[in-house]
Amino acid sequence: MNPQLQGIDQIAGTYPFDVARSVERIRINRFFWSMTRPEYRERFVRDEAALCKAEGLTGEETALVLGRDWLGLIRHGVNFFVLEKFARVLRLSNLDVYASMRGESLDDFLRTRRVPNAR
Amino acid sequence: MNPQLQGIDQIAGTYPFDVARSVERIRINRFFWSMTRPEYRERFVRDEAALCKAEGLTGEETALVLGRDWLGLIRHGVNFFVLEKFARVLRLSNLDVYASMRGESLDDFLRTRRVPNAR
Amino acid sequence: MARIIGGIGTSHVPTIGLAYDKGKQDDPAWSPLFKGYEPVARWLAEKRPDVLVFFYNDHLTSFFFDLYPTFALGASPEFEIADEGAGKRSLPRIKGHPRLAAHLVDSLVNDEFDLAVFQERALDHGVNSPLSLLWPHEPDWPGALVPIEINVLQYPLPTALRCYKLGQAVRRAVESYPEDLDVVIVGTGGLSHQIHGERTGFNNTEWDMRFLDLIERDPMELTRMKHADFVRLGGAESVEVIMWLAMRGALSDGIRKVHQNYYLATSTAMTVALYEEPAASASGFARAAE
Amino acid sequence: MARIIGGIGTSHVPTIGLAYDKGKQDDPAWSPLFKGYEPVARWLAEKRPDVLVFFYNDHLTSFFFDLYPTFALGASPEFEIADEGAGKRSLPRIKGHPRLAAHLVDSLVNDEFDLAVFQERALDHGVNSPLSLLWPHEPDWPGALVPIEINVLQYPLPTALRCYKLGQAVRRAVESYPEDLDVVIVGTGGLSHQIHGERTGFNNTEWDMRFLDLIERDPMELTRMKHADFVRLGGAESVEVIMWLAMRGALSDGIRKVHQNYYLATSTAMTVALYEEPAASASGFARAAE
Ligand SMILES: [Fe+3]
Ligand SMILES: [Fe+3]
Repeated sequence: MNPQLQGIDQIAGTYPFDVARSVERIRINRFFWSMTRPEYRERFVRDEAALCKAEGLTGEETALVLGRDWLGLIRHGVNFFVLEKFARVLRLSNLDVYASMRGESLDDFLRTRRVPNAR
Repeated sequence: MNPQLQGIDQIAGTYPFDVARSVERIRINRFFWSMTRPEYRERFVRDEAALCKAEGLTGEETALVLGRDWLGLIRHGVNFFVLEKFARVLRLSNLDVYASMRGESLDDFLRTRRVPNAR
Repeated sequence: MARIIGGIGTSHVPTIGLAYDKGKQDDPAWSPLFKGYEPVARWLAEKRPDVLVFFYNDHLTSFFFDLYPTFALGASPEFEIADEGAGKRSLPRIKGHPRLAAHLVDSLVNDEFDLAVFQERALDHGVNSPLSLLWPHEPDWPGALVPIEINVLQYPLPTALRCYKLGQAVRRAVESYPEDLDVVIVGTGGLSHQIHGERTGFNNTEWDMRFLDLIERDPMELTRMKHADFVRLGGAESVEVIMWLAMRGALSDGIRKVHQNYYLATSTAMTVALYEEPAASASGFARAAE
Repeated sequence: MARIIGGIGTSHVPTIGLAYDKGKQDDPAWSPLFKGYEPVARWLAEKRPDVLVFFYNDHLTSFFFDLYPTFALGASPEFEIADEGAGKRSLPRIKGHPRLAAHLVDSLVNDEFDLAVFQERALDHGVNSPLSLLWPHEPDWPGALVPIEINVLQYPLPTALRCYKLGQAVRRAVESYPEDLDVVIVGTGGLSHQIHGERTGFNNTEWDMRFLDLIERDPMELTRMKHADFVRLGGAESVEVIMWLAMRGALSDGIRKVHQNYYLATSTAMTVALYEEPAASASGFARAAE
């Protein structure tokens, strides 16, 4: 075990992304990463389910994508920083994604912030 | 200067490939490297000069490619191991390329070897 | 001979670049952020460094897990601005410094740092977000940048101590470069934030203040912390502050903090701090005498 | 606990794989090469290691200068055979060992080796050429392989000493792996050859013999050599023998050389050498008792 991560499992609501996870979930991470390319984004927008299928995502993964289940995707082993690309394609802000992962509406989330109108 | 390379300029007929060369010559090295992909090889075989042009090779570089000037390519800053791909595309063996870099015919080169018929 | 005249620690959240592009400089919700960068931008305009050595991380934009380096140094003469899913920001390409980069790689690899070398990979918000507030860029940037990418996303990350040692090795490398160059070291990331999982939104200003104190006064104390400590104290993504340790390792004991700004608006504690080397005054002198 | 039962040093010239694929095993010009591998293949068949840790270099096949690592470890469950310009050799995919790989990376990065991690990149002749002579592979390979790629193409290369230290760190990492695994370390490359420039065709058997003596008896002497020394003594491309030093660093002082073959036919001195650890006898015993 990585000695630098000792005790990290006691930090609730946190999912460290390591090499083992990366190997296990490289396919779906590459799927989101590819959204850095305009052609790929267009393919996604044109037919979401078809692209998921073409890229070999499982049924469970496709449901997480189509359902915009941000927290579910994180728990499944997707790295936040490829999800950030997905949010851009959907024209959502990071704040939208944060609120969703907390199980809150954007407004409720912003009310917990120091400067709610910095968006 | 890299201390590990001290004295290397006194070894004649040797062209160390370093980061500076790599940066200066990345384009033509990528051109040959891309021959690991069948589609790219086909494009090359179909029209050599057109591919050189599309890839932005200079006139001097294109002449080196079309002229199969192996030694000239090395001196220009191409790494041997991408040239090896080029040799495969041309259906030449490495021994053909070695002979050419020494300025010899294949037979003359093989006569200098311990087991000339190991080919 | 090249020399280091100062260091900058800065957040690199995409929000900074986004707010900049939307022209929110005078929006009351944003002006405390922009105002905080002005003294640093003025210092840079005055000192006119030739090169910024920029410790940053790519956010799975130009690098992917098919080949993920611990440390990677960019050696190209210029770098594109990355498309992170919504097109590119309209900034000029960023000039690299291939000669200095090649020298740094020679020196660092011989010093037993197992660097990867990258070329022609676009720089994402890890660089371009803070850079747009630090340097003017119309029609072009005033100097060159050598990017050093650090893995802060896929565990195992380099330890805080290893990052600090990398910075020390960068100092040795810069100081052995034969040409006259004034160099500023930039460390990016943080401060406290977590942006994944149910713990998203975590911040810790008390810890941030302690970090800002330690990075200046006692970085060795920070090098003894584990990644899990950074995660617990500052939130999961704040572990990227190990890149500030690389910056700090490249600075001397004689630095003086000449500016600091801290602004926590929504999710990330956005900070910029400027540390000046004693050499910088001499630098000002040399420039004045030109 | 995992343990290292031996080490293999071997050339990796594409010619070996090519002659194999053409069925030249009995051709008089080639049989001295193939015969030389048989004792090593028999030893592997007898000892049945679970994993080969393979120090090799990619030859600008699956890696390019857009991101060129000093050290890169492959963590995928399997690896394709590479297309190097003439299609793929018809060999089965090579199985990786993701659990051991992840442990090695954890251990090595914490030990201050700044590894890159790669996934899903095909293995070229640097691995598949010697592997096809070492292990049977119909219908499949008998075990797994963890590839560790080393930069021997774009200077600055890691020093000979750094490679040796990497090997030592790999030994520590293997020995701290909790599962029972028998591991063999393979170092590839060399021996003397130069295959670029007017000096192409250079060989030096006297030096090769001295190298084979030193790698077994006094590797520290080799760690003191500069890359330019290897180039002068063995030809430009023979500098890749620094990968044998990584292998040697992972072995103990108690090794015994049980086989060696040297065959110089046209351009590269093709060699294979087998070093057995004291642990290997115990291994044979354990297997026999199964
Ligand atoms: Fe970041
Ligand atoms: Fe090789």
